[in-house]
Amino acid sequence: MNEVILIKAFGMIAEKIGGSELEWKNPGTLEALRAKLENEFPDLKAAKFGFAINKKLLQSDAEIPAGAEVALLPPFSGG
Amino acid sequence: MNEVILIKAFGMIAEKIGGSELEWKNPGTLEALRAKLENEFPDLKAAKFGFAINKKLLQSDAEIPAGAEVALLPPFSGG
Amino acid sequence: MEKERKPKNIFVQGAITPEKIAQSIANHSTKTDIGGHSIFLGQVRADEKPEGKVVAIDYSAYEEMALEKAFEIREAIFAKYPLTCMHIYHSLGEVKVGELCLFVFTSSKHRNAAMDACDKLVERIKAELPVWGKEILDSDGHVWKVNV
Amino acid sequence: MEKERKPKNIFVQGAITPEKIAQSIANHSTKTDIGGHSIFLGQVRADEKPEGKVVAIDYSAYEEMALEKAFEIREAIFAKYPLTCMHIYHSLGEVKVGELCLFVFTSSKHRNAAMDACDKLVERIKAELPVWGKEILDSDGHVWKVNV
Repeated sequence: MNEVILIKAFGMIAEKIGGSELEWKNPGTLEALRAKLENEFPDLKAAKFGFAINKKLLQSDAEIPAGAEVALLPPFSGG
Repeated sequence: MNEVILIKAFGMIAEKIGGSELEWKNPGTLEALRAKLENEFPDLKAAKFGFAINKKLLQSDAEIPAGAEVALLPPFSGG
Repeated sequence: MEKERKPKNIFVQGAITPEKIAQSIANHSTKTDIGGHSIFLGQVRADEKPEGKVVAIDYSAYEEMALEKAFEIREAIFAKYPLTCMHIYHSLGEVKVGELCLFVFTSSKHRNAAMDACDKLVERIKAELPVWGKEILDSDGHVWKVNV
Repeated sequence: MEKERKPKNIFVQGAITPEKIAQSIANHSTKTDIGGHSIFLGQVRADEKPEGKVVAIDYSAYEEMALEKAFEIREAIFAKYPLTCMHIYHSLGEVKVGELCLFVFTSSKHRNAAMDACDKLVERIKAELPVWGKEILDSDGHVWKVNV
């Protein structure tokens, strides 16, 4: 089982991270991932962003499946 | 005072009258004009139309001023 | 927006072309306070009537009254919605099926004003302008268009 | 209308041109059951920010997710309104002030379905598509666009 996840960052979040992709060991849940991200990139503490797992938006905490693609999504501003 | 009025007919009404302009002696009111038109052109009895005097739509009977331009307006169907 | 507005001619002879629409859109690129444009286009349908199939609509109008009324509608819509621009074009004469007979174009800083104003304009144009459509049929006859 | 619909690419590189819009309109002249088209265009505004004046927006997207979501929105709108056609185009990359970044186009037999569907589509596109606008300022800095 692939316990590595692909993290994709967009917009302002990619800017704060200084890149658009990370490969990390799966921290298990979205809340755990958020804590780990904020620890690694303190700028993210003040930033607003949500998650999508395998391209589906998630509004609350959820388990991250093995090998998942997890996206960090700041508020949308298309149009 | 010019007691002749210019009658302009449009759309289906012009078709029933067989022309788009008439010059008539002023019959005094819109109701009198309608009666005179229906007498002259019996096809108009079954037709739906309203009046404008000098380009202003009138929803009820009204006096026709001397020299007025009176339009016979079937239901609008622009667009 | 404070300049005086005068009645403009809204009528064009025959169909309204996609190129005219593109040109009208392009003309707004210098107005950099516009955030949204709303456009409505009326297209002639090949309706089936008991007497035959529609192949074209021949539009006529009481032009002077229509222009006065269009101006009145235009002023009322400008007073109600914060618009940057508003354009109305309606065909006269023959417009074939598949061709465009009405072009209504509103622009504003934010999208809602443009959209609401465009809807309202089309509604009022259809209800209040003295314009008539004669639907020409493939049977060589015609029927008078009725707006529902 | 019963044919299966698949996700389409809605993204175009750079600004959407008036010529593309004209071409898209012209493509509908053979669909003679259409009576009304509703179009919304988003245009980049030269907004004044505390940090400078906007000169362009640089759009990026989570493309795969955006296309899936656009397809879902498209299907929902087709299910709700009796439409003949629906087209969505959104820019990626740089779009200068005065240029167009969004083109939404709905067509139907009667005007109300086209207009209501167009409004609803624009609302959902802005709220639900993972797309971001970086507003480039004349001060060489940038701010991230916020949809209100």
